[in-house]
Amino acid sequence: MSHLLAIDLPGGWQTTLGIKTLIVMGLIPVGALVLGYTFLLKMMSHMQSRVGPMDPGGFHGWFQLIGDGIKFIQKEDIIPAGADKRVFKMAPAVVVMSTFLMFVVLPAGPNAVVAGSIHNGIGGIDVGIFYALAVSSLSVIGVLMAGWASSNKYALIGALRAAAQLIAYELPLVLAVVGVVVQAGTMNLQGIVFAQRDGEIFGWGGIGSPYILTQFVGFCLFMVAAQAELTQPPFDMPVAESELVAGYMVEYTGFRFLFFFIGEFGTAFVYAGLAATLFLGGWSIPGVEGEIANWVGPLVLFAKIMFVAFLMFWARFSYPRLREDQLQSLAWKWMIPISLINILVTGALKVAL
Amino acid sequence: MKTRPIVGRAKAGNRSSLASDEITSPGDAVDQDSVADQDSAVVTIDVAELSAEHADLLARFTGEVGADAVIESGVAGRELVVRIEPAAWVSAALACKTKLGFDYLGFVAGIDWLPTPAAGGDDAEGDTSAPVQPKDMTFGVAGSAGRFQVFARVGSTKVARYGITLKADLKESAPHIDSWFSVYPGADWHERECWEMYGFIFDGHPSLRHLYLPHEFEGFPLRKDFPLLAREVKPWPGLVNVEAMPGVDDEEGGD
Amino acid sequence: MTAFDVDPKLYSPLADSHLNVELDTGDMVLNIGPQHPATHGTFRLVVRLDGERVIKADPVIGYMHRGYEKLTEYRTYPQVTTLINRIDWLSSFANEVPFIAAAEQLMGIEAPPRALYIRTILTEMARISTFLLFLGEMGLQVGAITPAFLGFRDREYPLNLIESATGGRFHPNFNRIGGIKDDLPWGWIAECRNTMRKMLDSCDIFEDLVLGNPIFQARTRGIGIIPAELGAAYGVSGSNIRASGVDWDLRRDGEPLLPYNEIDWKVWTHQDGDSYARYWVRLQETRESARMILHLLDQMPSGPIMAKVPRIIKVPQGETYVAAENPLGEMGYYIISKGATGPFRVKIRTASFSNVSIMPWLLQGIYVPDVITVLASLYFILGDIDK
Amino acid sequence: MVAQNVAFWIFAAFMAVGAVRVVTTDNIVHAALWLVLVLAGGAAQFIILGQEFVAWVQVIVYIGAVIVLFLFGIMLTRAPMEAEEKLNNNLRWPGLVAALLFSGTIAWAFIDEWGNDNVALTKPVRTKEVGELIFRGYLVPFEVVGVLLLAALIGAVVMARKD
Repeated sequence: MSHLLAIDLPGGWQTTLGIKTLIVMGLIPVGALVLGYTFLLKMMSHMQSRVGPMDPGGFHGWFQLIGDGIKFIQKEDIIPAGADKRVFKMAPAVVVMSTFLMFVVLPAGPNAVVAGSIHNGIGGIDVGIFYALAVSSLSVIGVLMAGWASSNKYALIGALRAAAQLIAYELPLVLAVVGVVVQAGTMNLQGIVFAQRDGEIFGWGGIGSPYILTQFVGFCLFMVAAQAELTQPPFDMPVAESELVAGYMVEYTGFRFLFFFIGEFGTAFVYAGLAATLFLGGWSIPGVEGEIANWVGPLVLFAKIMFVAFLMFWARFSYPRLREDQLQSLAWKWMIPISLINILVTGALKVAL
Repeated sequence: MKTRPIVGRAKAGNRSSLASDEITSPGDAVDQDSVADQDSAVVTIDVAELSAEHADLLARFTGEVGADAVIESGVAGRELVVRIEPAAWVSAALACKTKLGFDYLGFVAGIDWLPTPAAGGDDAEGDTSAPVQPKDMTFGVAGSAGRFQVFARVGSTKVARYGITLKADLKESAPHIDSWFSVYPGADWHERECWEMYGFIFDGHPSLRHLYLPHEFEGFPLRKDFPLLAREVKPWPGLVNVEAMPGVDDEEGGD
Repeated sequence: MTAFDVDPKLYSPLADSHLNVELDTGDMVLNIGPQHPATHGTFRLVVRLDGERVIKADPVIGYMHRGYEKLTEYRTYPQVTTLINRIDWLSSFANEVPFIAAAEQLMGIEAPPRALYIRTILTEMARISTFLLFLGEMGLQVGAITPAFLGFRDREYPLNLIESATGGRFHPNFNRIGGIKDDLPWGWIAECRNTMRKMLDSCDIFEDLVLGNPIFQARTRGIGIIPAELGAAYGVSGSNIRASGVDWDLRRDGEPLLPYNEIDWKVWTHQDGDSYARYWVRLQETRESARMILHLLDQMPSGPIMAKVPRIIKVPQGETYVAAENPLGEMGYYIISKGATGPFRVKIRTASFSNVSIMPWLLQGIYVPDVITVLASLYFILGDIDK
Repeated sequence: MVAQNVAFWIFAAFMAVGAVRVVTTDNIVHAALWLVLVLAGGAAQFIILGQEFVAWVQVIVYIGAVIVLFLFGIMLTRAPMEAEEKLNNNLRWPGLVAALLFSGTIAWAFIDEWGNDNVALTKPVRTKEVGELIFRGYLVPFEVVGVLLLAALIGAVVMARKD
C-alpha cells in the first residue's frame, strides 16, 4: 500500500517530496520578505529620501514590513460584483504556484537540492533550467485570469499587456540561457554550477569559470528579460500605476493582493537565484569544498542573490517606463537577434576550442 | 480712469535668441507707420501714447470690420473695448485673427447687466456681509443695448502686451449669436460654459452641452436672477443675527 | 483658417452624457478618471480605443466646479482673495496678484516698491514649488517613482519659506490692496538665498535623472506636439506655448504688474512643442525663477509695504482686464465694478482651462501611455480648470 | 508499476473531465482555461512516461504560449464576461459519434501495434538522448517541420496585413 502512495516518479521527484514542499513553501515568503524589506523599503527609502518607511519601530523602520503585512491581512477581501468569482479567486493562486514550482530547482549546495536527487550522479533535475523557465510561463495564465475575471477594463488591458510582454520576453530569456547551456553541456542547474566551479579560464582555475565572464552578453540579456518577466520598471506596463492604475491587480484587495505581492517578490528572488546560479557560480565559492559546502553554500547563494536583486531593484527604482510598442521592438528587433548571435558564437567557439 | 505708469520697457536682451530678429530695440520711439504696418510683429506701447495706440488699433479694426459694425468703443484698464453688431461677431473675430494679428484666444464669456440682488432677497435682515450693489441698471465700458452681452478677449502672442475685448448685445428674448469655434477652436469650451451659465446659444457650435454642471441641471446660474442658494438657505457664518440651528439651545440663540 | 483644421466630428459628444455609451465591436470606451492617478484630481477623460490607440478623446470636467464667478458677486474685494487662492491651489500666491493688481488699478492705488518686490519673490517661489512638483510628477507619470519623491522633498523648502513669510503654506492670502500684509521676517532673505541655491542643485538632479534618461526621451520626444498657431488659437498659454516656440511671456510682454523688467532674466522657449519640450521649458524656468529671486533679493528696496488705502475698500465704477503669467499660464481677471465694495462681475480666465481644451485635438491617434505623458506634460491643476 | 498506473488513471480522469468541459462550457474563456487542465494532464502523463523534456516542452509551448495566445486573442477582440448562448451548436450527437469513431480507430491501431507490451519505465529519458534523436536520427523531419512552421508564420503575417 505504501508503495502505491509513494508514486515512483522518475528523476528523483519522489524523494521526501512532502518535506521539501514545506521547505519551499517556507522559503518563498521568506525570500519575498527579505527582498521586500531590503530593497523595497530600505534601499528605496534611502534612494528617495523617504521618511515614512524609515520610521516605524525605531531602528531603520524595521517594523514597517510587519506592519504592512498586518495591514494586508486585516483588509477586507472584495470581489467585484461583475467578476467571474471562481476564476478571480483562483488567479493569485496560479501566480504564486508558478513561483513555488520555480523554487524547487535552485541548488543551494552539493547535496542541498530540493527536487531531483542522486539518480543521475549530481542531483537536480535533468532539465532543470528548462523546467524553471517552463513553469515560470504559467504565471501568465494567472495574470490573464486575474485581468479577465476582474471585469474591469484597466485590468483587462493590463492582462493583455502582460501576456504580450511575457510571450515576447520568454524567447530572449530562453535564448540567453542557451549560451550557458551550450557552454556547460547540461541543462541541470547543479551541473551548471559544477561546470562553473570546475571550469578553467585559459587554463587557470583559481576562481573556476563563472559564466558572467564568458557569457556577459547572455547575462545582460537574461537580466533585461528577467526584468520584463517580472513586470518591473522599465517594463512595468502591465501594472503601470499611472496609466492602468494597477493593471491586472486593480480589483484585488487584502490577502489576495498580498498573494500577487509575494508572487512578485518571490519570483524576483527566484530569477535572481537563477541568474546567480547560471552566471555567478551559484552556491560555489573558491576554496570551499566537501561537506562544508552544504552549509556555506546557501549563504553564498543568498549573498549572490542579494547582489543580483540589488541590480534589479536599482533599475526598478531609477528608470521610467517604456511604451508598449517600444518594449516589443526592443524584444524582437534587438534582444532576440543578439541572443541568436550569442548562441551562434558560443556554439562555434565550443566546437572550435 | 487712472492707470499705473509703466515702470520700464522689457529689455531687448531678455528675449530668447529665437525671436531676436523681431526685436525693437529699447530706445526706439514707437513708429506710427510701423505700427500701422500689419507685418510688423512687435509693437511696444508707451503710456503716453496709449490712447493713440488704442485709436490706431480701433481705426485698423474699423477698417477691417466696417464702420457699420462698430457701435461704440472705450478703454477698460489698458485694453480697447469695442462693442460691435452681433451680426459681425464672427467676421470681427476672423479679422482680428487674420488681419490684426490677434492669434490668441483669451476667453469668451457673458455678462448679465441686471443689478445684483441682495443676498437672501431684498427683505433679508442683517445679512450685511455681501456688498451692496447699486439697484439701477447701468452698463459698463462701451455700453450695452440691454441686459445680455457676450464679450470676448483676444490677445496676441506676437503683438505683445495688449489685446482687444469685443462686446456684442444679445436679445433678452432669444439670446443667439454665432459661434467662434470655426475661427478660434478654443472657443469651444468657453462657449459651452457661457451657454450653461447664461443660456446664450451659439449658432454653429458643434455640440453645446454642459461643461461644468450635471447634464440634468436646469437654469442658468450666472444670470443675476438665479439665486445663490447657499446664501438663501444659510446666512453668512459669523453673523450675529442668526437663527439657531436645530439642537442648539434656543435661549442662547437670542432670536 | 489655419493649416490645422479641427474636425467637427471630433466634437460630437462621446460622453454626452454619462449614459448609454455604446460599445462598438472592436472599439472600447475607457474612462480615464474621474479617479485616476494621472488626472491629478477629479478629471475624467473618456477615450475610445482601438487596441491601445485613441480614436477619440473627450474630456469631462466639472467634478470640482465651485462657481467662483458667482460667489465673487457676493463677496467684498478682500474676501474674494481667499476664494481665488483656491483656484490654482499649488501656486495660490500667484493667483492673488493679478486680482489685487486689477483692484489697485481701478482704485488708482500703487503698491510701494518693496511690496512689489516681495510679491514678485513670492510669486516666483510659488512657481518654483509648482514646477518642482511637476518635474517629479512627470517622472512618476512616465513610470519612474524616484523623481516624484525628490520633487516632493525639494518642494518643501520653498513652501517652508512661503510659510515663514506669510503664515500659510498653501493659501497665504498675503496680498492686500495697496501692498502686502507683513514685511519679511528677520533672517528670511539669507535663508531664501540658501534655498535658491539648493533649488538650482535640485534642477541639476532632475536634468540628470529625468531629462537625460534615454527612456524618458523615447517616451516624450515627438509625443503630443502642439503647433504654435493652433495652440494660440486654443488659448494655450504659459510654458505650454513657449515649448512650441512662441516667445511670449506675460512677465515680460504683458502689463508690468511686477518689477520683472528691473532684473536681468531670460524667457526660455523650445521649438519642438512636444512633451519633452514642455518638460525642458519648465525645468529651465524653474532655474530661471531661482536666479530671478536671487537677483531680486540683491536689489530689494527698503521702505513701506503698504500704500495709503481707505479703510473701507470701495472700487470705483469701471472695467479692467489684468492678466499675469502664472505658473500654469495666463491667469486673468476681467473685473466689472459698479462702485460697490464688491465686484459686479468677475470673469476668471484660468490657464489650465484653455490649456486642457486642446486635448481632444491633441490626443487623437496616440497610444494610451502617451495620453498619460501628454496629460502630465500639459500640467493642469483641477481647480484651475473647474474654478 | 502499480503506482504509475494509478497516477495515470487519476490524471486521465482529470483530463477527460477537462476535455468534456472544454466543449460543453458556454464561456469561451472558461473553455480555454479547461484546456489548460487537459494540457497540464498531458504534461503529467509525459512525466510518468519518463519524458521530462517533452513534458516541459508541453508546458512552455502549449500552456505558456498557445493557450496564452488563445486567451490573448479572445480578450483582445471581445472579452466576453457572460456566457454566450450561441457558443454551442446542435451537433452534439454527430460530434459524439465522430469522437467515438476516432478514439476507436486510435485504440484499435495502438492495440494492434503494441498489444500487451509494457512500456519500459525503469529509467527516465535524458535530454541528451532526445537531442541526439532529433539532430541525428530525425534531422530531416525536424528541419522540414521547421520550414513548415515558418511557412505558416509567413502566411499568417500575409493574411493579417491590411495593405
